[in-house]
Amino acid sequence: MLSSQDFLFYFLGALSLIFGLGVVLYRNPIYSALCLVITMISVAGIFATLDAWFIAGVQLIVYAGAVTVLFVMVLMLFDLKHEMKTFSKGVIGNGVKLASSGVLLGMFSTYIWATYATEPTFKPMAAGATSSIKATKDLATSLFTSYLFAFEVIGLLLLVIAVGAVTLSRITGGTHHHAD
Amino acid sequence: MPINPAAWKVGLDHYLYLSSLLFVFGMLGVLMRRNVIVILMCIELMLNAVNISFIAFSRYAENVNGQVMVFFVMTIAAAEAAVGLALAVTVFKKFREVNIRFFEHLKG
Amino acid sequence: MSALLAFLIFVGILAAFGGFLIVLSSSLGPRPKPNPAKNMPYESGVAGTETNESRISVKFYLTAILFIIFDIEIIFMYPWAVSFMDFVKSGQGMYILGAMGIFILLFVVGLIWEVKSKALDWNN
Amino acid sequence: MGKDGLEITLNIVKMLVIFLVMVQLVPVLVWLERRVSAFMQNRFGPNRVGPLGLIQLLADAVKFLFKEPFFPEKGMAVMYYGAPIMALIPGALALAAIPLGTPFHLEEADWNLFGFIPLGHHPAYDFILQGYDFGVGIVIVLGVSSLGAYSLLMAGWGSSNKYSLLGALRASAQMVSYELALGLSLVGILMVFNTFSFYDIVAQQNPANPLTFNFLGTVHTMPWWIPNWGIFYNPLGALIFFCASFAETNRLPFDLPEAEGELVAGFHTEYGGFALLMFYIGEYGHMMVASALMATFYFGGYTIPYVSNEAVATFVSNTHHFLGAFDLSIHSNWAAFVTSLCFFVSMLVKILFFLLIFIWVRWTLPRFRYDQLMDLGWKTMLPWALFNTCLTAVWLAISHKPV
Repeated sequence: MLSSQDFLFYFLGALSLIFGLGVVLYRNPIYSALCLVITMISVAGIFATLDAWFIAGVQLIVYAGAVTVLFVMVLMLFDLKHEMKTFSKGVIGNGVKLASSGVLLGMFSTYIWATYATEPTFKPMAAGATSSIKATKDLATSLFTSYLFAFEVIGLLLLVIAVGAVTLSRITGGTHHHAD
Repeated sequence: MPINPAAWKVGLDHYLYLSSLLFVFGMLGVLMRRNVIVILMCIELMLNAVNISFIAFSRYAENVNGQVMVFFVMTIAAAEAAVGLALAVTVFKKFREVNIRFFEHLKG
Repeated sequence: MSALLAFLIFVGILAAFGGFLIVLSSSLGPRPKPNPAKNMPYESGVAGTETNESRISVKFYLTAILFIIFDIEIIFMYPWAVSFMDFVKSGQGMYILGAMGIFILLFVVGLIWEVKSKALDWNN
Repeated sequence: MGKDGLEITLNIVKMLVIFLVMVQLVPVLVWLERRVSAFMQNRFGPNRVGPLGLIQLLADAVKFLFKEPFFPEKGMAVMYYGAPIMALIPGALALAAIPLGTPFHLEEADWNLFGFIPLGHHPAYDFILQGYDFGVGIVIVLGVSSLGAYSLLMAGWGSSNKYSLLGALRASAQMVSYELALGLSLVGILMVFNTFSFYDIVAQQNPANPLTFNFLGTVHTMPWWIPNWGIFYNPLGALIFFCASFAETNRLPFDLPEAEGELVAGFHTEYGGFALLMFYIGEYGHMMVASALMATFYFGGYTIPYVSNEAVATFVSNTHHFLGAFDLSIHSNWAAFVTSLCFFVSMLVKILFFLLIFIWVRWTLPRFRYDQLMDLGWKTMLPWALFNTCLTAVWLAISHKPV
């Protein structure tokens, strides 16, 4: 029968797909931002079913708690009550887009079906709280030993973004920008 | 389709199907929508789909590299969203309209 | 796995209870015929026209952007904090301090630049 | 009952109990706040309705229920009604993740209610005094409490009123920027305790061993009367954490966005009736989470200050034998149950102590101006938290020689 782990996966997967579709289809961007919040939370739940507890917490903090708040705030600043032209025009263009994404999805699923359908399922992890702390410590040690260079570059990237975002928001337009 | 109970047991391929479906939804959103902010949200959706498959493989191969990679993907996604929205706000201030069509005025 | 199950059960209970309260409170209570004066948004003076020119300053979303950037730098400090003593005990104290020192240096440079560029000043 | 069946039913029962305790504790807190503030301004506070005014809150709740249901003209229904529900969820979820006592073990036995109603057989089960035990508790608690900003934004946007929108933006900008200081102040204490799980953190603050400081290799043990608490390892972090948690819950002196005088009650201007009460429940939920975290990290969690955990267990088992004479305790797990009850009481006392400080500060400090408030968050708290982290790191790296 459906064990509790399978039920969790199907429930959270269905939730993230439905609200993922909601992000794309809602005309009013505020509602698609709220659907994005629910998708992020259900994806954090999916990480939890995969025993990646620390990454689920980080996903909640970074995505659900910071990035999507920025989206909602910016949407509020724009005060867009509704959108008339939400989807791109042209039947042929949209048709080509839909067909190409269908082909892509077909390629994905045949590849997955071909290689992984007969594979054994996940080896059960040492359940309980202790394993998740050991997993977090493994993550930490490998982050600072094998991925140290990437870690420092990420710090640099964040510095560049901090400076860039502020100067970008101060530009009043025009090629020869004069101090506002 | 015959529902054999064995197929319902969640394995690596179920996570990959979910991830590819979510990825295609995000891609469709990027292709079809005209509002810049919704396009940025759909890019976040695609990055989340990639994260799911990263974690699924990391859990399947029992090593932690996938999780470290997800850590970095999250940073890149957040940085991209921050700069993308800063751009969208500057365009909105100038054209009072947030539509992908106005972004070609940015070219030099 | 039961922890996640308990978490979802609790979210369900909370949402159900919240919804029940909202429905209950909006069904009870007097229901006078709607008069336009009361439905106007609660503001002193003339109810302004729609916010055509979004006077809401750019400061809010700038704070949100800076929050994301510094939040990620703090999230990177959590695995460092948890594995710090293991590194120190295994003799790599200076190594881990150096690694994080560069990262914190970039954090501080970013913060100083933000403060100096008056991006966070709210009084103008 | 199968293991799964028992677990799910016990989970549901535990969740309901935690939720009802939280929702019932909020009126008591509101009553406490009105009485304490009255006492500080040497007046009486509610004492008409029921003994000492305790039923006052029930009367208020019923009155709020019967208020006229109001919906603003151009308001968005989903967000207007979703905001109070979203205000409830983060506080309760975070509170259920914090352990309030030691887990106790139920042996395999036949349950019978009051001794004669057979409830069926139950397998051995570890009952934990907390909603759910994620290994990395603190990260999930921070993640969930960062969802609190959405209820403000939805309330502000849903009621389509310029001032409530501005209030919502200001409240979420403040809440967001103090989350930084909150997260950074915890890094110091996590370094000292070297783990994320609440149980290990509280175990390391076990009063059995005295407070030991390790400075440049020489270990100094403090006198016995200083309890082995986290605040002595990281006092600056504790101070910043506590101040930031004030801002996180929009409490005075950081409650400018929803202050009456400033923006016409900020983001919940258009709300009346029970929705307004739900915002207060959310606020008190966040307050409880902040005081529970403060107690767990810096004040020894559910350990009783000068009594080591083992001493409590032995004391209870001695009296348990004595009680056994009166055949009160049939099962050995009564002893385990009573010990975890003692720990639960000690944790409750600590949480109540911090709630009292929340209430006490509210009626003493004046309100910050908005730019002072944001400057404090970005330009003083964040650098000080960073300094605290670096100081702890250097101190630990120097003093702990490789073993």
